[in-house]
Amino acid sequence: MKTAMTPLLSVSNLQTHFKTPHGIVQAVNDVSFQLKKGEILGIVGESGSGKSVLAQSLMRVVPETNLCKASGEINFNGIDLMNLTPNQMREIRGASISMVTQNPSTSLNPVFTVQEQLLETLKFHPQDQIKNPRKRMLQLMTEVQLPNPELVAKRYPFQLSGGMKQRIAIAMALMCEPKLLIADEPTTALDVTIQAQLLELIKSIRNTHGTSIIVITHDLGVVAQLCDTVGVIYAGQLVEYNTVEEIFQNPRHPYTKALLDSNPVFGNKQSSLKAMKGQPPQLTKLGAGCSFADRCEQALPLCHHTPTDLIRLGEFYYHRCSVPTLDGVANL
Amino acid sequence: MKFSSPNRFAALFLICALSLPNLSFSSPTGKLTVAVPSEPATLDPHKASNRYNYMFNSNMFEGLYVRNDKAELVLALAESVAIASDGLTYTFKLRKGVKFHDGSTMTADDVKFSFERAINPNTKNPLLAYIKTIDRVDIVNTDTVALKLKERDAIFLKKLAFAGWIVPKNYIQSVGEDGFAKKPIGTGPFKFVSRSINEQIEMEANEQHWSSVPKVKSLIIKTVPEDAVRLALLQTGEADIVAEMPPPLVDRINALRGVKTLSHPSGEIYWIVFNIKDGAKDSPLLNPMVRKALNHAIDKQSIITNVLKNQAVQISGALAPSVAAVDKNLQPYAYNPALAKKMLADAGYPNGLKIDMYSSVGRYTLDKDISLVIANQLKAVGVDVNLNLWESSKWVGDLSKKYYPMSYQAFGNTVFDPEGLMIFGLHSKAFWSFYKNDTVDKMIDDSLKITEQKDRDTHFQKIDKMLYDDASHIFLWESKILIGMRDKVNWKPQPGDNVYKFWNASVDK
Amino acid sequence: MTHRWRYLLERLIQAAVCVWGVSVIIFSITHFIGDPVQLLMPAEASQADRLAYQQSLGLDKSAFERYIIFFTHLMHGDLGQSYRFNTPVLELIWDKFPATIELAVAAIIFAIIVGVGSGILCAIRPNTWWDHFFEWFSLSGMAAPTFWVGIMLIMLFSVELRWLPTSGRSGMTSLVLPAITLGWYSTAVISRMTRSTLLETLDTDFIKTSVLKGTPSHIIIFKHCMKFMLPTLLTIISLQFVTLLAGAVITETIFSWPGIGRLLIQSAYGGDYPVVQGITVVCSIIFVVIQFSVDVAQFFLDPRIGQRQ
Amino acid sequence: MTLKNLNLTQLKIQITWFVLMTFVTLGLFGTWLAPYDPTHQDLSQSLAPPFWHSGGSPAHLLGTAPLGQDILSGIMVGAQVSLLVSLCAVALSGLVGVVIGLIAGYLGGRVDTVCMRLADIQLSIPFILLAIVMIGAMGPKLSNVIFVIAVTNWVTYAKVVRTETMRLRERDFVKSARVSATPIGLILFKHILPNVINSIIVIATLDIGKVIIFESGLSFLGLSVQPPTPSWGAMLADGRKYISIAYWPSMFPGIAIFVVVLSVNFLGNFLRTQWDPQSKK
Repeated sequence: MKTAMTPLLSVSNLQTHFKTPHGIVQAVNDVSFQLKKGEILGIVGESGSGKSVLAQSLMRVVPETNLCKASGEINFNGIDLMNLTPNQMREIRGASISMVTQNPSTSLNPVFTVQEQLLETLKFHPQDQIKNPRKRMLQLMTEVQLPNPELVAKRYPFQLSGGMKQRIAIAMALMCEPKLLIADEPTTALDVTIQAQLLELIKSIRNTHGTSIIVITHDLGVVAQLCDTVGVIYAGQLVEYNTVEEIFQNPRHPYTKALLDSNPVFGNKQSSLKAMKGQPPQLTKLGAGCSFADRCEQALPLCHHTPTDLIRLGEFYYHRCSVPTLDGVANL
Repeated sequence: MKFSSPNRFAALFLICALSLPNLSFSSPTGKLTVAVPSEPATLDPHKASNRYNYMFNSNMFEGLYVRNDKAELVLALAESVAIASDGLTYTFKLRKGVKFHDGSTMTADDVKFSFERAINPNTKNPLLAYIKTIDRVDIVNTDTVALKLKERDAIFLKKLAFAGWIVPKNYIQSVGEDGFAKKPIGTGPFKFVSRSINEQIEMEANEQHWSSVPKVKSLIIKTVPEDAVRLALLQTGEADIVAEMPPPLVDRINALRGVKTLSHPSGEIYWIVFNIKDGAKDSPLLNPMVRKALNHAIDKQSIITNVLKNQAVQISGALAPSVAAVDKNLQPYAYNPALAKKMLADAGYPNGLKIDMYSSVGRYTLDKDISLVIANQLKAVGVDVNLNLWESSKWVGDLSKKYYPMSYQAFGNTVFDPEGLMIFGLHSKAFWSFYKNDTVDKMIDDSLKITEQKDRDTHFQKIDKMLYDDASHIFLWESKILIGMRDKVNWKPQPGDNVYKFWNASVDK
Repeated sequence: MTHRWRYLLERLIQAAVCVWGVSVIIFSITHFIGDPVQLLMPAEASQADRLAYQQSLGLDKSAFERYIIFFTHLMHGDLGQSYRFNTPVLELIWDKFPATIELAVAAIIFAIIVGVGSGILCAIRPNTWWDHFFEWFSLSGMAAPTFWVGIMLIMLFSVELRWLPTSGRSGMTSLVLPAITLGWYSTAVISRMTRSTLLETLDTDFIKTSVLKGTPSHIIIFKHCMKFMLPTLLTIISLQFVTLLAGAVITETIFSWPGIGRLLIQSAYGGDYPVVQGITVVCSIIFVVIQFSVDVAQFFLDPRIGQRQ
Repeated sequence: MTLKNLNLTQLKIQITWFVLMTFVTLGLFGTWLAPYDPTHQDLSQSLAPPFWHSGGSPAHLLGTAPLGQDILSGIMVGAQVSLLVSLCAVALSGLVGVVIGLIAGYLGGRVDTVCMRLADIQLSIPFILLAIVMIGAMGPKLSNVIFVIAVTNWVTYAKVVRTETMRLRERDFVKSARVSATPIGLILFKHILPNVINSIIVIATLDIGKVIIFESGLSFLGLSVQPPTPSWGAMLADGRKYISIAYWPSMFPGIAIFVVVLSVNFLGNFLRTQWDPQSKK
């Protein structure tokens, strides 16, 4: 049923498993979500929760050598990315979907100038509407608020500051006017002041270009400031997926609650800060039960060995928990 | 083909006789490739001395006398010689019409220039020792030259055939010393074409030669140090003749198709040299009884059979059978370890003795292996040999500085006369002699004055007997040179250091 | 930018110091070689002849005096006269060098093509049978003595199969076996180093960025990775040149290849000081020039070099 | 696929250990284990073939050398020279290189410049030339061979250790040691050395293989240990002239060298991948 509301990206039952000497790692486990045009989705989780692998899976850049299972459906603009040949996928990367990575100081090639790296993207993905690549580049550099774009373009990465490098990375991602931008921890490695500027920048990109954006972060502040919808990821699973307001004001999943409680800004102001107990589970040792059960304060005996219930919250949103809650209907 | 007759007429007649077949012969054809392990340093015949120089020189240059293919001493660039009764003046009548490779005619000027150059200390002629008896060179007339000697030398003509190369005066003066070494010119049967150091020397038949035009057009002498590679070259046909093969390969070469071996007496004797001259103050080797015991301790025949694969002939004393008239009655010291032990005990070493032995590696054929066997056999009679094996040049370099009580050495034959060995290898004044015996020294000095061959033979046999009785060395063998040759080549190696002369070689199609 | 140029100038001065140092060291150690006079004179020469000869070679002067003479001549481009060949050393070197350069270049080209090629293939497909095969191949290349490899190749390709000439230097076919023999070890080293460097580079963030940009894989390997790796590879390859020269001594002997390596060892054995000194100085100059060229190449390839940290 | 590959690696390591253990055992006890005295000659048994050829006998399993020496015994006893040369040369060059590297890297400045120029000079003199000249002057004794190889081989260690030291010098634990006036020697050997020891061990392992090959190259040039002392390199080099009539005098020592060096290289490579997070398999 194609309507105007057809989402740009629709991911269903995405699974990515690796083999390692210690066993199979279920890095991404049955993830489903949808993303509309112009929407900003935040994927939030602790380190090791599989959020970066999720991003890599969407781009299909998970190292193939030890990949042992990649299944599910990634419907992007009517195309199932999982069925594309490597070369077709390559044509999409950097053109329709692009990505900004975490560490600006290492993500640019040190032996090429800024402009070589920026213009290259267009060389691999020629765009009809872009007649003058250089003009486009300078325009984007201005847009990401780089001072003196002409001069900066001729510089090598090591001659620039971290913030400038990340702006260049963003400009590079935007070169081909992508429909979807994935930002993996875009601000983690930067100073706080620059973080805020960059978040504003990302927001303005959405506003001016109408780009859909997935922001992957462990920082709830980033989510609150930037996102429209939020997916909370734990042990490779989206345990809760909802609008930003619902997540912050009415968290359903015990993990989401715990996450908020452990944060000084978003936690319950009345009680003191609560550190989450325990450690995230090893992704090689996931049982049939809820992966959060060991750390969950509300866990019931059945949680440890029965698969979680998927509880739908409206048309798109859901959370996964077997502990009965007041709203929502178990969808068994 | 003898030119030894001083009779001018006879010589002229022979030239005519020789030139006839040359006319009927087709011009030289084909290519002969020879692979040898090393090469001459410089190509200037007055500035170099190794045996590869001699190989090059004897194909390229001639003297007033040369050795023919039977190693006989024959007149070459001279037609006749007259020796004054005091033995101090040699007057040579030069051969007419001999041309250098550049077409110029050889004259008395060239001969005078050549000898003066050869004896000039500035030339640094390594063969100076052979001809330094020459006092001066006079041109008698356009085709006669007289050599005046300082003292009598019974084998002067023999020495001339080894060290008296005639070179072109005008050419050397116009191209200079270096120019000559780079592109030498002589009168010999082969002309120089090109040379690449460490690679090859290319020569070409001299079709204008006054007597014997070679049968092959092109002669290539390759330098190939690896034994296995020389064999491979012979096997693949990349070389027609390979020289100095290790004796153990003799059966292998014979087994190859289209290939045969030639082995020839080298005139070179091998012995264990005792240093009883310098620094040998308390050496047990000063005792002749000990030296005799050591002679009895070596099983020479076993080494010749098993290690040298019969590419050597046992000797009793110091004389090489292929060079000198050896006294047949002189029997080699028999292999008798028991006797050796007893003699050592009698000499005052009932518990054996300890001794250092220094041998080279790679200087002589299988020198390392043979030294090991000898050390082993000496050990069996109670002589504890501490064997030091040194790389060849290190071994030679230290010869004058270090005291080698015992070493494995060889002494070559250059003048086809025992005198070479006597003067340069046995006389206590010689660099290469480590033996001192005043009687022997005196007798060697005398030998230079004896001109009659028979008297010389008996004289040398006398010296040899003295050396034998004194057990001056452990006398081992005269070696043979092992050559591999393709069947299509017709060639006979000549004796002695003269081996590699290719005047008469031909290659079948 | 001035820092950078000063850096280059510093490297140049260092290079000159290095050549000078080599000249001193070589001059001093050639004195340990056996007495050249004994090696050059025939058995028949007397002690007096030997002394005269020594004097004529100038060997009676003190070592210091001789070094000064040697160095002054060197500054004028004169490497002296060979004792054995009676020709100027420079001329000898000039004569024999092309053969060695030809061999070394062929060997290094072989090593680069096979080494870098196999290294890249292994790094792209790590832990495949291909990778294991080349690991084995490379490590065995480092495990077989050069002369042994040479003789085996001759036995196989020249004697058994008759495909290639046994030895000597005549045309391109005669270059094949010596070049492989000489390049074998370097091939192994280069292959291993290329593999590990490329694996490291492929693991960097900026190459991941390239992948995310949708860059075709051949561009990633040959442009993005290569330009980054090139300085490292150049260093590795340039260091192989010294190994190559050492190997040349053996390879040239086995294959009767008329090059500088054989001349060097003959001269060292034969006590021909001037040739040994000359070859070593020329080799060290060449080596230093190669090092310096690598420095210059790196200087242009990697913009970070020479900058203040 | 996964399990198969892992087993292969495991098997390789096991074979490697087995070979190296055998090598070390022979190196230490070969003299007692060998069936014959490897210097014992028997001219009547010259070049007897290995037992599986016609004419071969079980008395000499791998045949005999030209002078009738037993090849198997030669290999067993010859391991001693290879082991001794490689271990001593590597230890010596490692020691020199590490000390120079530590001092140059830690002190920097002039000292560093001098050390690095020395290294450059060393690198630009061909190893073979030094070997010819030095062994030529001192004689082909075991100690001289070790010395020459050590002298030419220290540079790699010095360079690696220097780079690492320069990096470590700026680290907090070294700075705090410096501030608390710890003597230089203590800083170098207690704080810095333990952090570079892994790299050194990897280089040293690979070097052992290189030294064994060097030694055989020297034997080819007649510059290594001389008989009657049996050594693999010398057996290989001496046997080559008989290659067309008898392969065994050179082939078996050649295989011994090849297998041991290959194993050492595998081990070095293995250690590197184990310790170096950067180079992953």
